[in-house]
Amino acid sequence: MSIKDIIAPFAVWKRAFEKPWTIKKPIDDRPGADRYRGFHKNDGDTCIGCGTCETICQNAAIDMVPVDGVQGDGGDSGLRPQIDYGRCCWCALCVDICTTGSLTMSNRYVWTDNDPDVYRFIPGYDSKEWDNAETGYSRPEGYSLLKEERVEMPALSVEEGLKSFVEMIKGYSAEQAVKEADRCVECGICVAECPAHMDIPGYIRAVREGNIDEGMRLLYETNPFPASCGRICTHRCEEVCSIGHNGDSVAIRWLKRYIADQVELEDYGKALPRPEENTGKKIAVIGAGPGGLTAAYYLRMLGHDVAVLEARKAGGGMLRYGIPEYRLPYDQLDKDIEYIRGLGVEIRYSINVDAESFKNLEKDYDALFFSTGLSDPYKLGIDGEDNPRVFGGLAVLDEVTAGKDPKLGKTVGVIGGGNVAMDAARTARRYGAEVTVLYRRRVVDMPADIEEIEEAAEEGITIIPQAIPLRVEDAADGKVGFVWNMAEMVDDPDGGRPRPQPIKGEIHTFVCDSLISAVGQGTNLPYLPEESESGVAVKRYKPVVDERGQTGNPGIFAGGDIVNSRKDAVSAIGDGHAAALSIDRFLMKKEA
Amino acid sequence: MTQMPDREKFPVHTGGVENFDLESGRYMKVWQGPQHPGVTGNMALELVTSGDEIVDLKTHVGYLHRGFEKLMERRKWIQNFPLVCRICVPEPDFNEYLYAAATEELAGIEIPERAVWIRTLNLEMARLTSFLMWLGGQAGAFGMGTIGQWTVTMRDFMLDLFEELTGGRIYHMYIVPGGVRGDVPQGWFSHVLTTLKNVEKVLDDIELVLFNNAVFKKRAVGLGVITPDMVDYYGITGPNARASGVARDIRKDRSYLIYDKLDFDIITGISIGVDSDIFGRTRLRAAEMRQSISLIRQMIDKMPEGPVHVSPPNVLHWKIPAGETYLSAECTRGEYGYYIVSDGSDKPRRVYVRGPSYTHAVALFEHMAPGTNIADTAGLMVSLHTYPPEIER
Amino acid sequence: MVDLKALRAEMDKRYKVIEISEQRTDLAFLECDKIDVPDAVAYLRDHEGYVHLSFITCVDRLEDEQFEIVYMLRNHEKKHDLGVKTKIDRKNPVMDSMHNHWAAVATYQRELREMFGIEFPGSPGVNRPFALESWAGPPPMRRDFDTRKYSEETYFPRPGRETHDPAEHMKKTQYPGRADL
Amino acid sequence: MALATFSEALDFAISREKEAVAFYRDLQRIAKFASQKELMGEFEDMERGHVTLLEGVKSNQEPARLSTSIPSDLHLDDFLVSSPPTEDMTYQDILITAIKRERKSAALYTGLKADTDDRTLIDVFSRLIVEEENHKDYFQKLYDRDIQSAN
Repeated sequence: MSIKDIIAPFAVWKRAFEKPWTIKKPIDDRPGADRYRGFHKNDGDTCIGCGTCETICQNAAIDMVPVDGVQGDGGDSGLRPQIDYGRCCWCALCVDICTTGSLTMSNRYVWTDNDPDVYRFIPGYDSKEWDNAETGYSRPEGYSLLKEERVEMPALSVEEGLKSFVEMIKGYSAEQAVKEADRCVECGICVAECPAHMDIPGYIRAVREGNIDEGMRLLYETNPFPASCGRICTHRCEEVCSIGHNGDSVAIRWLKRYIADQVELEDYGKALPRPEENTGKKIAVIGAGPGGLTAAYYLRMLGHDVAVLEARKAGGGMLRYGIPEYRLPYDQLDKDIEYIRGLGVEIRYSINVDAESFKNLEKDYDALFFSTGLSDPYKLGIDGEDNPRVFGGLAVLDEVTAGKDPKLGKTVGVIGGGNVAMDAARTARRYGAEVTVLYRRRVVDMPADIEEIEEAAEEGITIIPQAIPLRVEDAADGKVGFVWNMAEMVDDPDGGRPRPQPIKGEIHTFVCDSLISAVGQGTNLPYLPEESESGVAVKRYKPVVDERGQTGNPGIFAGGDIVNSRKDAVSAIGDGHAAALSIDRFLMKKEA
Repeated sequence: MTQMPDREKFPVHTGGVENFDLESGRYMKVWQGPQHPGVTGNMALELVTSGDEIVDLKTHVGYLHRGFEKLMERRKWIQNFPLVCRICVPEPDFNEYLYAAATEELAGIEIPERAVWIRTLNLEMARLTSFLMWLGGQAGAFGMGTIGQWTVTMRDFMLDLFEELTGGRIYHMYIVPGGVRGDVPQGWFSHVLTTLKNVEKVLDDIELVLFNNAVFKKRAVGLGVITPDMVDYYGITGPNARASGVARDIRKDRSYLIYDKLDFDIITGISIGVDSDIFGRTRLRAAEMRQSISLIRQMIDKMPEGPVHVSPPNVLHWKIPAGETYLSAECTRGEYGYYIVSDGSDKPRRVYVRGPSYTHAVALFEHMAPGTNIADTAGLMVSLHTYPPEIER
Repeated sequence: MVDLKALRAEMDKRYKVIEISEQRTDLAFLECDKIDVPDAVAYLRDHEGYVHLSFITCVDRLEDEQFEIVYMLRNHEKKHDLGVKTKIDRKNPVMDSMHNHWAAVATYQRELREMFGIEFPGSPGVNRPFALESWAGPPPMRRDFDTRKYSEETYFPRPGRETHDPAEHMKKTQYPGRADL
Repeated sequence: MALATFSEALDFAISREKEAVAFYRDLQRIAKFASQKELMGEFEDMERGHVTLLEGVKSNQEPARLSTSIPSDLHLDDFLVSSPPTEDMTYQDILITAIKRERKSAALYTGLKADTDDRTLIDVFSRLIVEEENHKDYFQKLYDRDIQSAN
């Protein structure tokens, strides 16, 4: 013990003359740090209500609730997260996993109130003073709890692909499929967007868990064309996929294909349920496309006798005659159809139904479902169209399906921007032609699947957008000239698609060996009797049906391209399924 | 409105075993706590005294039992990340690091180098921050509350740094499986260096007034001696062991994280010439604070560039292969460890958290207290640096 | 560095070693017969340098009707951790007390009795509650103790909380016509 | 042809709309399928609506009831060619015919407008041109949506 030990402690007194460290809250403001995890903010316009925040919250502090003024459609559930600050621990896992990045945090941390119930609130909707706070925690760059990149799909190289009609896409391996399935957050946003309302999260889970039989069962619950849809579906589901907001959407279509590819047709029966006890009811289905056969499948599963009448020599409709083999090999389509047929569905080919036989079918069967598709191509409607070097897109594809060389020559022009146009263009390319697609609007406006457009471009197909067709004329050396007018795009005042307007003087001629017109298809519904006779009303060439496909005649149902606006396979499948259940309800007098 | 549990459901507690004849008039039973036996959390000491001398001590925990180990078995791997920091309030980062690192080890994930450096930096800052809090507590336990105010102030400045880096002051939730949550913000390193200077200045002042202090010396010198032969039997780790001259420091012994790239030596009672009493342990911890400051400066100097996170598989379905591991790290109190068992599912099978206070506050303290003066209990307990929340988890 | 083969050979001479496995170069697990554990641990401490006990804990192997008790030992010299494990019958969970080995063992055993219901006859103060004074329920760390169920039965939920599943909600609001089919 | 008065001008316009009503009615007689008849019936009703509108304008001497805003033209009529009506007419054929008819009417009123100096009549013809342009636009939009869906 020294004298220093007595004196030294008095050194603390010097602090009495220093400025205090303390802050006089609330007089002195003390904002949280820039990345402070304070009170939540949610950008309602970005939020899609996927509920992944709720899933990850280990405190169960988040509820998904409907909010006034949020309609919810096109990939938005209409729900928004409500956070209970009595449970929240501000760990921000909800912010980290938010699929759209709508959920963030402000740097505010003081909130006092007498009423404990106010601490349960809907960020972004229950107005708070920190709604517009500029700083606070948001998911840092380069940090992610989800895998944003899709597992690449093995495919033939462009050069190899162009050599033949061998399927381009090879399909995932088990390892790849599981890895891709792992990316799904099971929010279920996609289910509403899928026209068939497939249990997408369910079958993706089955892939992840390696349970292929369960996957098959879930696929067939809503879609008896998994091998086909797994290849050519327009996959609207992927457009709304929550993962797609900040990364690549989950490859839902490829995962569906993966499941179907794992099971041989002979083994389908082991995974799938058998038809129910026979009811003795008979149903006729007109058209063996995806809509008709889907209805047939579910009707058969419910124990009804089904006869399918098909005008062509084989089933599948557009899947067979409109989609080239390199996208959908016939054996895969046959696999889907064969399974349905094998359950006891009778398919009669080469039978043309007219108004007379339609009326007879109505009499002979307990119910009728027609889904005949759009088989008649629309014309270009311009001068010179009857030139022998002008072909219809569908006709070309049809010929190729029949195994014939369409003999298109060295240079081919394709008019149109839909899937038929792309398929025709790529088919022509496979016959060695130089192909140019001319489309009236911009590339972004093309109704074809984006993959089709991209793959067409990769295969060396030139796309000339904003080309308004004017006329077709003969050109030298037996060629044909397509005269078009360059367009500028003008916004539609009514909010429709931007309108192409011709630019004066910008008139060009495209000369080629063959011109393929693929601008759209329709039908006259030639077999449909007058409403007074059949009870089936028509409005602008579409049979009038309710949401479940029922026409004005309670025993007659319709679906597919002739009815819906999307005009794709999966919509027809959705229609067929709904109609089947609704027919069953009608026949069995089941209550809704 | 929160509803209270139905107390009728719980039986009345019917007591432990009494070894002392309280009727004799020679003994008195005193409860110290559960509120504030020191400054670090709720724990009760059941003392039997004779006069002002302690004849028996029983440590009672249970005031902070939150069942974290149980909760973790019922949550997905990622969902435990916000839980673990709460196991030890003053030093959350060790929990975050050990949970993340053990998870990564079982899952076979390699994290980027910069993330490893930032983690190490984070842990050393946590050590410094925690020592600051402890130092105030040690001084306070002997009546020198002013020092407590200084250290709490400095700790707050350290917390400002954590807030800037991690978005949180107490529960940082920053070291996440896969790396760290975000890169260091612009200008943060210079803020750290400024704060370190301030801390050093205060440390100078504290050393002046505490280590040259007749009162402190009178009370702390010779009190609570830990001899080297006690170390293994009582499971003593950290500064408590080092002050007795046992040179063990996991940072050196196992060189986890990037400690093998940093320049430092194990500080022991012998190396700095102090005895293994409260006074000596205090000096040793003050020296370790300066060591942490030096380590932080070294790391800021050499910090490599690069990414700070690799994303694990989708965390919502993340399954970790079956296996088990034990990882430990040198926290301010000694060996902090996580024993994690995975059964291959998306949730841990078992997470056991080893806090150094477990042995220090119960077996060791119960052994050391008898014979001391009741007025010294708090000081003795703080000198063992016990944090009750990590005992009962 | 520890030569696990040599260690195993030494142990095999004395005890029934079921398995020894290496997790890292500085961590291994050694499984023994229950009856051998106290002696094996004492041997490791006195002859193999595992002087430090990091912890004792238990893993509930409910499916196998076993408790797995883990004694984590540390060899400072060789910088090695060794987890000595043994399995005991979950229906009759009794383990020999090792309170004489290290001072803290009694505390660990007290906690294991409280949290898992494992008996350690002879361990001092083993029946005194550790963290759970007044607890009347089953040993809470057992896997068959359902914390959620317990809290739902014991406490009242905060009223006014209701959540919606996005897919189900969309079914009702976005395609009601087909939702009930 | 010179029309002297407001009433004469409207009478002429009404007669043209009536002629259109008759056109679509006659078309339904040759049509083969229910779907064709339905669409023609719809267009017939639409033309009948135009008759009613113009008659109202005439009896109330209220040209202001006619719109003056010209829609932005899709210019489909510039290159579409119509073919004579047949029993197999498709949706596309019927729409092209309708577009062409409205185009013709607008052209007719444009000529009449050029032939007169009467400001009232110029105003009436201008409004009738707009009216016909609107009808044409209506059909063009249908065409663009339903027929040209892939172009």
